[in-house]
Amino acid sequence: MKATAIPPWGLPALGAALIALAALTDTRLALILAVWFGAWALNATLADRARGRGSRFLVPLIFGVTLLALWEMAVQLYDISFVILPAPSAIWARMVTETATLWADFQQTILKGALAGYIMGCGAAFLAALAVDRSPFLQKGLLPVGNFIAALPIVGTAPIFVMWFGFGWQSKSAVVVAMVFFPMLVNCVQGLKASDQMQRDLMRTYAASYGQTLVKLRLPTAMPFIFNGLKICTTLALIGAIVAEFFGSPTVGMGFRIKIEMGRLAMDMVWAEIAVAALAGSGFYGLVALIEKRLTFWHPSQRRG
Amino acid sequence: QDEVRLQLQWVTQSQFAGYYVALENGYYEEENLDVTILPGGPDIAPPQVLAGGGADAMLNWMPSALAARERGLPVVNIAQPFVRSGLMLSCWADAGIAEPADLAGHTVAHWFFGNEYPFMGWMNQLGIPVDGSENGVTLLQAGFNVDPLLQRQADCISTMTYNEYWQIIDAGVSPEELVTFRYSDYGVDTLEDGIWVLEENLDDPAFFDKMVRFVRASMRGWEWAAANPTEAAMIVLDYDETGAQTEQHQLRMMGEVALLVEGGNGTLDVESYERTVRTLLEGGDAVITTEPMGAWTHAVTEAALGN
Amino acid sequence: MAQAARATKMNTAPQSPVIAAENLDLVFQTADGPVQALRDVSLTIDKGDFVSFIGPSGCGKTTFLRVIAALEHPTGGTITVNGMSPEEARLNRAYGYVFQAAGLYPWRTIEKNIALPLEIMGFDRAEQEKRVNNVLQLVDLAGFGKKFPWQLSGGMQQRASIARALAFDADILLMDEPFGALDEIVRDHLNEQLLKLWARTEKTIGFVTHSIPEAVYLSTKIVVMSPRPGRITDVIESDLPRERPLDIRDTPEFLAIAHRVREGLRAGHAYDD
Amino acid sequence: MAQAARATKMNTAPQSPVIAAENLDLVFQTADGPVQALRDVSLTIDKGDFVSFIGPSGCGKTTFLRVIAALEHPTGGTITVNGMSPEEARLNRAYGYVFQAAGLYPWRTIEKNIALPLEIMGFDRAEQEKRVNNVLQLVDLAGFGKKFPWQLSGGMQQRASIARALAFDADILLMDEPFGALDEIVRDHLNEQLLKLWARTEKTIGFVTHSIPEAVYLSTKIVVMSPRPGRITDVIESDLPRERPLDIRDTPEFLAIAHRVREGLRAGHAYDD
Amino acid sequence: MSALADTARPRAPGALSALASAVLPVLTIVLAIVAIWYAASVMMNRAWTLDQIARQNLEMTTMEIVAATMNQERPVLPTPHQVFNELWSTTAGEPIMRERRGEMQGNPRNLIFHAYHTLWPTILGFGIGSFLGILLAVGIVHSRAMDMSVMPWAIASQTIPILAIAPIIVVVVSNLPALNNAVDQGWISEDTKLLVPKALISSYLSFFPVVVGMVAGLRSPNAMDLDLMRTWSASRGQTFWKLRLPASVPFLFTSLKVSIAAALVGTIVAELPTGARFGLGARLLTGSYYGQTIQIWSALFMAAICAAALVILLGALEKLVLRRMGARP
Ligand SMILES: Nc1ncnc2c1ncn2[C@@H]1O[C@H](COP(=O)(O)OP(=O)(O)OP(=O)(O)O)[C@@H](O)[C@H]1O
Ligand SMILES: Nc1ncnc2c1ncn2[C@@H]1O[C@H](COP(=O)(O)OP(=O)(O)OP(=O)(O)O)[C@@H](O)[C@H]1O
Ligand SMILES: Cc1ncc(C[n+]2csc(CCO)c2C)c(N)n1
Ligand SMILES: [Mg+2]
Ligand SMILES: [Mg+2]
Repeated sequence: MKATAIPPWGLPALGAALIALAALTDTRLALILAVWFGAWALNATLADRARGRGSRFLVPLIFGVTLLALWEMAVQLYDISFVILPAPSAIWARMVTETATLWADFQQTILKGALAGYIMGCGAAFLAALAVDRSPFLQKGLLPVGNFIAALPIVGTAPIFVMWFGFGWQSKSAVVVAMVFFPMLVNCVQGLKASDQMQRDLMRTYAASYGQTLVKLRLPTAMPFIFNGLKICTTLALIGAIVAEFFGSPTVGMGFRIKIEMGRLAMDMVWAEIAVAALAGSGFYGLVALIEKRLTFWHPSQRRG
Repeated sequence: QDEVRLQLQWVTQSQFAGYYVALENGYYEEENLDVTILPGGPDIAPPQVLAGGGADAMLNWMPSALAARERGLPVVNIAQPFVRSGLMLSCWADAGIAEPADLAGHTVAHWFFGNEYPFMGWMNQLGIPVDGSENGVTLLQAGFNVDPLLQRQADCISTMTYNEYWQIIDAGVSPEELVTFRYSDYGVDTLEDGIWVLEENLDDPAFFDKMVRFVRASMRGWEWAAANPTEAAMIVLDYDETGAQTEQHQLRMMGEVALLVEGGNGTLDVESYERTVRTLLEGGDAVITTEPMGAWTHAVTEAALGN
Repeated sequence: MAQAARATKMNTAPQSPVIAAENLDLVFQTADGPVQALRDVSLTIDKGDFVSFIGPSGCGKTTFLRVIAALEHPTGGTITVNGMSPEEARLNRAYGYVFQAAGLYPWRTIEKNIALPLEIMGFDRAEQEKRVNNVLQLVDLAGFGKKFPWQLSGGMQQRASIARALAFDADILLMDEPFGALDEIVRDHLNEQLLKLWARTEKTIGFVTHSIPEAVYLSTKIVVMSPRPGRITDVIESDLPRERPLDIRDTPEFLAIAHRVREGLRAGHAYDD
Repeated sequence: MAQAARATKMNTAPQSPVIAAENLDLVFQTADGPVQALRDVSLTIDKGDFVSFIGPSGCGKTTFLRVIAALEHPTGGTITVNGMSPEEARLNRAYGYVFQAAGLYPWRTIEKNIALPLEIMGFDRAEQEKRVNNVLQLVDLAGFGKKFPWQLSGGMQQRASIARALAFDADILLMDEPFGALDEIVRDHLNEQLLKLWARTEKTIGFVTHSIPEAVYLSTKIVVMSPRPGRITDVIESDLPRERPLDIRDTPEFLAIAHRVREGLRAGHAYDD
Repeated sequence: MSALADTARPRAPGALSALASAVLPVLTIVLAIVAIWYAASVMMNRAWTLDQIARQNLEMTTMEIVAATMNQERPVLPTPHQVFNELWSTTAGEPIMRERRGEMQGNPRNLIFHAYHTLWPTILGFGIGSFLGILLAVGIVHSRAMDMSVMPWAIASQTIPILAIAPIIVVVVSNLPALNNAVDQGWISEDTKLLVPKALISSYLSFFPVVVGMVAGLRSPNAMDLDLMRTWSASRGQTFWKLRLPASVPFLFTSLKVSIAAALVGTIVAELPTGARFGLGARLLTGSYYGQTIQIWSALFMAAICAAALVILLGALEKLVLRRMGARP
């Protein structure tokens, strides 16, 4: 597709003008801007030209590397205190030397706390959505009450769950369950309503049972919404599990590490954990998105590039 | 008026009564200071706020401040209102713990955030590992309250003489049911609430002068608070913006805190400082690895108390 | 025509009618006032009847078919299907329904779409496959079974949806303009196939069409409807033989009936020309 | 027929053709192999032509119309519209397109649906209203403007979509089975209206239909297509006068052309009967 | 929640029964929950009471024990009436304003004061967050480069435990020269300044659900709908305003509901490192620090009430909008 009204030279020109303007006041800013624009231009052309598998990975990679470069430059050029923001290079150094700790924390928080909670929470929300969808009584009764309960903020529930379920990963899972339940429920309920009239009528003409209609019609049409929920919940689950550890934990876990290292002002370690969280989160999200692509290939939102 | 922002290391409570009294009674104003007291909380690292330019001075426990210093944030102790440590370890008596050596094989809930070091150092001295092994201590990172003890999720929990200990008592536990170890009884106590600033700022005479006045007024506040604990507690209560504090608790806290500041005039006791450093250096998972240099100065207190 | 309907009913007293509607009314409530989609509609359809509904767009043909299928509930009057309420008949899987739009499920291949009712009704795998292949052949879509709906042309989709309704062999077939998107040749072909099927299986068929020749060619009874409010203006019993070669369409009997339908239809329109 | 097309082109040398396709190929890639939707299609359409496309379902009529409209890109051959590439013609808003399905936006009332292209092309409010009322009248939907699509019957929706394409008065009209869901009377009426419009405005019209009489009645040129692979098998120039009353359909000239179309069509089918 | 939406529309005869049909189910569920809740509190608080009895050698009947478990001062799980009483006494039972040094100001002992200070940043943050989210989604849908590069990083951004960096954000943002300047100039008040970091953190949590939902929504029009626009040679802008945006509205509302709840969580998280000053988060924190379970629960409930109210509001708006967009009733 052709670009919009902006001529092809418009953006570079604008960029150059901005950089020049910045150079007048602050050369460091100009330098940073220049790197940014350069990378963006490269990416834009790459994204438009190459449509192969390679660019699928290359483009986000370039973007990420640019981001990191800008970060490093900002920290170095502006001499930002490491207590506020450590440089990527410092974080990397930490990640390399502390792999064992990071791995143990990852296991505790992601593989136990987050994953278990994610599965239970999303599963429960899905079942609740079915119940809500099945019975108008529940629809009217449970949904508002569910809204209410699910709106209990994590920072308040986390200490309570620690009190109830102990210091181990179980209480983290409980927090994750509470956190993912509502988004998942809302999306599932919406999704179960998504089939259109004629599709439902067709099922009625077959005198299909509730279960049959559910499996053969409602679930497929609900898929895009369900995956919406599942995707949002991947990141929520991670945040939930990590943050819950702030409120009580054994001496292992990403949240625990972040908290104590923050107290020790070891911000490089804090960010190393954050980096692991980001990687894990993106991987988790990517996995769900991949499954979505497989299962909802027929949906308009997936069919086009 | 000169502006001073003081970062506390916890929420508004009688632990910080001296500063609130100085503010309420106009001692700061008399020193021509416009002081803002910033309450802290479990997720605020005062050194970070200092580094980020969010405050001019902070209150901090010495282990935490020394750790920050070793990591390259040059903070300096300019005054030490608290002369004694209020840190304790409280255990269920029926858990079979009569002396520190009995801790092996038990679960201890402790604050982290840099405050675990005195405990680590202590255990190290006693030769008890803290790795959760059979003969060691299983360490839990506690939240902010004494629930882990009350719920019997832990046999021991870290407490302050002026706060958490009383929360246990208030919950209906009688003192006889508890065994309490005071760190100072075992020579592993570290200095607590001191006033710290960034080293580079002290080179600025105007800032230096501001701090002199600030310390002087603050110490006046402490004196008044110790002498009038009831009124001081009420002042603190009045400044509590969360509206969650109770009178009874703050009153009692004020009484206990008065014991910790008693006999001090703000001047850092070098001997206590050295004991603190020794404890930390002996700590297993070391907070600091080398003897700190220039981590304190008497210049401010001398100037403040001299005239 | 209410009389005509009632008369038929009496004639066939021993054999009770498959569909019997009396004084049906249906009013849709819309934001800008009620719409009377059906008014005082009475009609009897006997077993083995092939009934065509014809009438201007918006006259209530679809609505009436939907009432029979218990997809819409009349606001007045009574209707029975196989002596039961439409709802019961639906639950007994008394009919197959072809919608005006194809309505294939985009996540299923053509094959799977056709197998859908079979799965629901619990046919076994082998039987499913046999029937799917059968009806695919019938609508001339053999070889397209593995495609997804969006990979088919409009007419092909429509034929797939016909195949879907034929696959499970219901006693009553309700078809809402099934051949609208098909060319004359395919249409002729499918018309013939449908007649053969009907003759062979004694199905009762309700069929909406816009084509007068098609209506006359297929039906034993032609119902002419008129809009605003939707009502039946004429019911024409066809006396053409049951065996109908394509060239019956050039006989005077055929043309006479067609003429009568056209007249009835024209009456329902309001064009000045 | 490639010759025929080329011949026409030469004859009208001074007036360049509106649409000129040469050796068009179009192959869809699907999971189970490529589908050749168009093979070697060549055709010239001159200004003011009324060209009907007829052929069995799946023969590529829709695909060809989509190629003209730059909605599909041929995998071989060349095509120009108004001397430009279809893409440029599209950007110049050279045509109105009626899809095989109504495709009304469910969140807009009928009125607003019809006004949509007018909004996009920047007509002012008064003009929009005038045109909307005009075309609503034309397709006999006056009074339904404030309804939402789902409140209309299938045929009414289709008429609304025709109205939408007529509203902005493009020089080229591409219509994909616009009258498929309409009954004969309405269809006749709209056929007449369309012819009048065409005569009055000198539009060039590409028209897909399945009705042989409709094709013959409307067209100056009838393109017969055949499937697998989709190709043109016959191009029939009609010598009927431009002025066409409805009863022209009973004249021998009309029937002769219709016969030729039917033969061409039948050749494209493979029924043994 | 439908109760509100339903009464908003005038209804002639069935209004009362409609109201009843909306309220009755909610009431039933609430009653069921309260019953379960009481049972659970007895279960969970029992140990402590029994422990007390054993240690103090008391004699108590079962009824007395049950009563005691339901009225502990530091229960593991406070009972509904305890929470309700606390809620009541800290809202209706306290003046909303108090006088301090001759000045009238909000009374920190009143929960409404805290709810107020939490709601504003939430709404502001939600506004910023959803606006940014929509903007980002628009960019992602329209630019391949953005789709491929921004999306993965937006995802990564959400896995950063906000509580970990919230203190830094609060410190940095509240010391932004521009912000301080604005205060000095009298453009914004000191209180407004405190609201900014909260709103920022709140928007950080709330933008993501909107991005995910809107990207799906903006991509939801099918091929024919888009082809229509192409035949009219509609510009990208026109296709956006007249097709993609309306088509995305159902998706938008679904994600807005999720996002506003997230925004509230964001504000509360942000209140922890602003130094426990005011707001429901600060209230939660101090409550939890002093082990006052009842107070925590009442603050939690207040937060949930706020969130539910916001979600209900959005739900009503959704109904209204979708109705105007011709949704079938
Ligand atoms: N759900 C509905 N809500 C409101 N009005 C409706 C609804 N469905 C149909 N109508 C109206 O009822 C009338 C009859 O519609 P119906 O679909 O039965 O017509 P039809 O005879 O099938 O027409 P066509 O040949 O165009 O399909 C029309 O005026 C239509 O506008
Ligand atoms: N998107 C697509 N992907 C794959 N194959 C397609 C696609 N669109 C059309 N086809 C195939 O191309 C061929 C021609 O389709 P087209 O829609 O042009 O037929 P048509 O002549 O319009 O038929 P009808 O009269 O049934 O509408 C068909 O075999 C169809 O299966
Ligand atoms: C997260 C965190 N945990 C503990 C302390 C240590 N501390 C300093 S003052 C105080 C209050 C005692 O009642 C406590 C516990 C801290 N600063 N931050
Ligand atoms: Mg219809
Ligand atoms: Mg087609």
